[in-house]
Amino acid sequence: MTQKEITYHLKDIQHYYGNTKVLDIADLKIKKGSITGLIGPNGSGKSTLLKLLAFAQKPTRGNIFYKGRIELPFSPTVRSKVTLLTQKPYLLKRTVFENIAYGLKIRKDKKHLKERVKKALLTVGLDDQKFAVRKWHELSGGEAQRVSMAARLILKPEVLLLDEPIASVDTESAGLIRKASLKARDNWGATLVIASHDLQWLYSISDRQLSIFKGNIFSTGLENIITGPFLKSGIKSDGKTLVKKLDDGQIITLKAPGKKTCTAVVIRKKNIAISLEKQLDNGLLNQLSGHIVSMLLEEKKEIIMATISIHNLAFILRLTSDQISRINLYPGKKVILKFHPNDVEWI
Amino acid sequence: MTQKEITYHLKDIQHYYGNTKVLDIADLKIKKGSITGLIGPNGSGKSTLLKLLAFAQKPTRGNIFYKGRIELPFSPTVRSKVTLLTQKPYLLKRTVFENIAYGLKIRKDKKHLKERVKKALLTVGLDDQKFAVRKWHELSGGEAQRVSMAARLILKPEVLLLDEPIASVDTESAGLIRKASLKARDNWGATLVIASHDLQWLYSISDRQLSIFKGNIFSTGLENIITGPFLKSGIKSDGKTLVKKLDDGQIITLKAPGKKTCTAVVIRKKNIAISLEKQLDNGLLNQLSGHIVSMLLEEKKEIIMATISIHNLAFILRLTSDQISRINLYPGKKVILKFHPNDVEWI
Amino acid sequence: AKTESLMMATTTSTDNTGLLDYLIPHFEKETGIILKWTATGTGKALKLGQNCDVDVLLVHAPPAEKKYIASGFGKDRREVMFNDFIIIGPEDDPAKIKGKSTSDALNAVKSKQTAFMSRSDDSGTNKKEKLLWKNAGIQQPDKEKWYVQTGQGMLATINVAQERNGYTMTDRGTYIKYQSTKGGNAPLKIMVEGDDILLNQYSVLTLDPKNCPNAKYDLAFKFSDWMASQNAQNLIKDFRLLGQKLFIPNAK
Amino acid sequence: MDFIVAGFIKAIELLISGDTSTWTAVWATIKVSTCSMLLSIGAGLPCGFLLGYFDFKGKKHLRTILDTMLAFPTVFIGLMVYAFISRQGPMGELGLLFTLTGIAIGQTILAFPIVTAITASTIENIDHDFKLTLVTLGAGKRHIITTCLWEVRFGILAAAVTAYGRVLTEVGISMMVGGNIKYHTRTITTAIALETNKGLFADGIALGLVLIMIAFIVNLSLSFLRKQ
Amino acid sequence: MDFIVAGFIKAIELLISGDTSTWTAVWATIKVSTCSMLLSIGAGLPCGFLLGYFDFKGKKHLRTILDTMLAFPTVFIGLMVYAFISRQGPMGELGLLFTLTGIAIGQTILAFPIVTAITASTIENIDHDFKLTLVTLGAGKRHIITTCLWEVRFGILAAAVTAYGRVLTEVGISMMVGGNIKYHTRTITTAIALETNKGLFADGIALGLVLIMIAFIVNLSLSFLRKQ
Ligand SMILES: Nc1ncnc2c1ncn2[C@@H]1O[C@H](COP(=O)(O)OP(=O)(O)OP(=O)(O)O)[C@@H](O)[C@H]1O
Ligand SMILES: Nc1ncnc2c1ncn2[C@@H]1O[C@H](COP(=O)(O)OP(=O)(O)OP(=O)(O)O)[C@@H](O)[C@H]1O
Ligand SMILES: [Mg+2]
Ligand SMILES: [Mg+2]
Repeated sequence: MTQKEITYHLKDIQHYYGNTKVLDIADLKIKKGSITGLIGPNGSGKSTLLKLLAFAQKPTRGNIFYKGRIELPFSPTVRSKVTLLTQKPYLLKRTVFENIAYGLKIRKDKKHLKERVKKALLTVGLDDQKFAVRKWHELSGGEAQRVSMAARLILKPEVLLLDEPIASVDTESAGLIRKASLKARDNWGATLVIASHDLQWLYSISDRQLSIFKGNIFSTGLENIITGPFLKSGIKSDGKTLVKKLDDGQIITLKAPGKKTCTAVVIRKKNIAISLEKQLDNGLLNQLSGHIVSMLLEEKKEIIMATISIHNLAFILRLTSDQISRINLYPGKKVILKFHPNDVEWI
Repeated sequence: MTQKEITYHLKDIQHYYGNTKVLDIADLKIKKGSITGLIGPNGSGKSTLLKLLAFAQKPTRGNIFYKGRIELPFSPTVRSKVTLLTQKPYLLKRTVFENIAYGLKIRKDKKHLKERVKKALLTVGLDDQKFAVRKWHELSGGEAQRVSMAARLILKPEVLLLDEPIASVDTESAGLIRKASLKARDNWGATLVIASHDLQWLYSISDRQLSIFKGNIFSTGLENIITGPFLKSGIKSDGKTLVKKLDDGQIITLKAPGKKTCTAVVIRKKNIAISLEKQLDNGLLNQLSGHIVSMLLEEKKEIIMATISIHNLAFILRLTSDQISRINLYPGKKVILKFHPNDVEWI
Repeated sequence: AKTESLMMATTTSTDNTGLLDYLIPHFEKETGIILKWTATGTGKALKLGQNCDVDVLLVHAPPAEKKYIASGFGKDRREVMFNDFIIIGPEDDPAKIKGKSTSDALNAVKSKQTAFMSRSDDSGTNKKEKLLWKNAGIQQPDKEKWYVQTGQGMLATINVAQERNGYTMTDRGTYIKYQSTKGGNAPLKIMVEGDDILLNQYSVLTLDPKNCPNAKYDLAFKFSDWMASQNAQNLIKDFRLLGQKLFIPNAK
Repeated sequence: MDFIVAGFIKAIELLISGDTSTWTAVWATIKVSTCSMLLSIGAGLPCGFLLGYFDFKGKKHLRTILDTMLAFPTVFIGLMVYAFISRQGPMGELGLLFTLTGIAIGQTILAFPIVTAITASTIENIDHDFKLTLVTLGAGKRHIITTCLWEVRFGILAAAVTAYGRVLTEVGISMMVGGNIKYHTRTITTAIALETNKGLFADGIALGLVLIMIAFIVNLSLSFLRKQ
Repeated sequence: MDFIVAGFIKAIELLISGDTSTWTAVWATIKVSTCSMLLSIGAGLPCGFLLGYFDFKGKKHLRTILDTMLAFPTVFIGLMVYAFISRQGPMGELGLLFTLTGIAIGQTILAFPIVTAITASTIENIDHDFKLTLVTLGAGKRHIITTCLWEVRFGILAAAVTAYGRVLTEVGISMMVGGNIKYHTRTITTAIALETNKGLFADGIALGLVLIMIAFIVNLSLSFLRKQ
């Protein structure tokens, strides 16, 4: 990758709210024209990261290189090029038209304003005639969300950062937003970073997924994370293993962490096998029984994302259609997940 | 049903914003202890209906009977019994603790306040020690949403209305909110009405689903709705059929509506058949080819909800596991949907 | 017994010079009556009496006082003391009025059109000034450029005169105070003084009980008596402001 | 210019020396301003709430009238109050003329529209979602008022502080209704007017500084209410 | 009481008869108040914005000082301005004493803290999400200021109207700096003070009503800016 092709390079970024560290990223590069999906539970730091990428906040420590240069909030080189759809979109106390046109107006770019606003509204599935004249408060939740999206799309930014763009948006509009995002990349080479809890949607749009957990990033995409409490008494109570007990009696055995400070464990997708029956001589191998809850298609890769519920834990695996049709998997089917206690990473 | 068992009875309700009618419900009953799911695209009137049910607004026309009596906003008989989690939850400018305790405090119910708040926080998966002392703005989007939910749950209301309770909430918490809602019904007989765009989640929790479209309710649950534009030239251009042309060349033929004012058509799930191959002699039968996008388990009924994408239209069918394993359906598989032009209802 | 109290309205000059602060404690000690006063313009003082909001008046506008009694508002007018008015102006005396009689001086001011400040507030002082114009045979100026109507108290008016390099008529007490604030080197000097017409008579008025039955007529009369008493008259004689005598007692 | 410097020195002298007339004026000022602020806040907050929270016909006109009341000259208010409490006025029997109570009444009339107008415009700014949230949590009318007012406490603080500044510095009412009677109804502002009238500018400045000091102390002790 | 009725009648007479002294005072009042309002809004809005928008060390103290400035007595301000522009003062050369310009300067000093304080507390109330939205839409510093101020326009209107009421009704500065010179620097308020002092209470009331009428007309013409 040449420097030109790297839109963002985050180096030793740490961000604190008060004394609490909420983000800790040693090194992260985001390629020009890529669509990156951010996955992580509530409070993991997605919005914080997006705000930093938008140069709306300065990281407590570390530097963000934008196209190879360190940039700071309000820097004119990024100000009109990077735009963020915030998690709680806020509409100015004006009409929908004025809200969408606002960004263009401050850029003094007023050519064909009416038509462009109309087009932007259409892109998010709203009818210009019905909505352009509405006041900011005369909208439903999803409509407001989509107006905010239109206000970002109309700017044709180099970088489009979307924080939960389809929360409270209906399925059809989610499709439209997906299309519009892809178009932004294809038509004017925009770089996108998108945070969402709708994994199917996110997988259907992004080239790469980053998993965030407690401010740390796993660049291999969505991974299965198990949080404590863990107990000491393993099968061999030698101190080298920990166990997690589920309420239904199943037990997960895990290699003990090196450091004491770890509170959660990652089990990578590639280390988990799925089958219909338990193996007999398992040794330490974890064999957890559960059932499939959902199966979603990742459109671009023809891969199916399956969510398996093990009592109250949810595991996500990516399967090919071959794997699925071979053992005839469908939602509701009982399955066994297998992984070795050593194939875990503590964080 | 005796009168006592009917929590809500809406009669000839119409609601207007300015001159626009956004809700039109001739008759709707909601049983005590039931969980009702509201499904509908953005702007269909879900939030408006919930606000009416919460007695936060008076319908422009018509009456709402609560346990058999007409009630109005601020009526003391409903005020402290019905509570609504609004779509954009708002936190008071206080600590999380004060936010959750607020409802109890105004009810002068201050016994064991600390413990109850702690429990409420736990119910939505937040740690009391970490969160109770936080200020309202020191929360991530999903955390704020969950705090709002806790503030409703702690009230143990007779009626719990939830407007998009899991938008921007992570999967694990969505599960917790589901559990808490079910518990509210089971433990103290609460009646719940929930609006959500997450259909799997909604189906996993509700006994009955109401579909709303442009302010009209279909009490048979989620249905497939196709909106215009429609063209006149059917296969037989006799004026008795309309067609919808998809961009990929496929054509949907529909019986023309009786009234001119109709703008959308409902095709009920039960009238749609799924197969792997087209029938040869089809007559007027619509045979649309597409592929399965997702398959989700409705936990309670062991039924699988499949979303099928026909170019840019999404159809939803409910299938049994038998049906699925017989023709080995999985996400990504190409399928044909069949329905007759006469089996449609215009709205 | 309950201590009785009396409410008086008076003009700013008696208050501003400090005369009342000096005199009244003696009155209170001798009679046991508490006297409170509000100092305002003569017009407002008379009005407060007319509305029965006070019990006694100490003012200095003889023609208005007489009219007041004739209208049935006041009763016993007792002259208690006087001081005098002077005309002051800048040291270089642009209208050359120094030492002239009052009428000549005003005519000179008018013909030279040098600035002349007037309080124009219907106070006792202002009424006297109007009398002087009339006496000099000049029609009361109003919109003439050189005639500046300040509508303010005496000291403020002197200040305007100083800033504008003009003349004004003032009572001697205020002038002494003004001088002292300037450290004895005031830009404005006395130009005209000593004319009979410049006498400034102060009188005590009680209110007509017919108009104000609730006013404390008895106490007011006591005050009036006391002001005319030898003791009070001596006190007035001895009152000095910055070492200069200010009021001359003349109760009959 | 010298009198400004002299004024500063004099201000310190006045306070240290415990000059009776200054201290009685200080007390009078504190008493009436406290009293009138309590009254005007007590009346102004609910009125401001009603005006800001609800939408009703004629609301805009009411606001215009209220805004106009902000421009009632103090002397005008003083005259009106005087008309009522003068011995011949309808409330003459109460003997309120030339008393601190009389001044407090006038100052309440002065401060009321300020508190009301600023409160109303602050309440108007309240998020619609906030109102909805309160209702859905089961708040009754009383709770809605108190919670709303608490929610916009910084705005209300601004209203109170502005009104306080107005009350503390007004002369017209104190002069007309109180009569500037030494040791009784003389407040700091009427004392300033008097000293200035006498040409004792330094004394005027000194008393002005004393007043500003009072305001400073009050504001300092209120500042803990401010947003951190 | 009678003088109130008389005052109402007189107010109408004064305006209809075209009494020169009244009309010159009306003009003087309108001129100085307009001028000082423009200046204080021009300076107060940006200052209020800075104070309300940003968090910085010492902000709370700055607010306390500003709140204290709300309690500057007008006579005090008048004396300070007088000290500067009197002939012996440092700016004596400009000849501003006893001019409307001089009054306007003093009134600007009076109105500035009011505009600033209320603007600041309104801006403080702005949603954090709103600020974030502006930044993410690419607004530069200038746009952030103007958009924020426009967003809270109702609050700013309240600030302006309050300050206007203060300026319109103040006497101390006009008296001290303007000198209440008939046909020149006499404003309505100084005229009221004069008439009242003369004991012409009805005239005082009449002039008060004239002033209130001006305020009413101004507020009426501003009311189209109000929330509908
Ligand atoms: N204050 C208002 N004034 C005018 N129209 C409004 C107002 N609020 C909502 N609407 C309109 O009323 C309709 C119903 O709105 P509502 O909020 O009930 O929709 P919803 O089903 O909750 O949508 P969403 O899924 O986006 O939350 C929408 O068409 C919306 O545009
Ligand atoms: N202003 C603040 N002060 C203190 N802590 C904060 C503040 N804002 C966020 N946090 C905390 O920082 C962490 C990261 O928050 P962030 O908003 O980035 O999470 P997120 O991944 O976007 O979560 P969500 O999915 O709920 O939107 C959370 O633990 C949150 O509680
Ligand atoms: Mg977030
Ligand atoms: Mg909604």
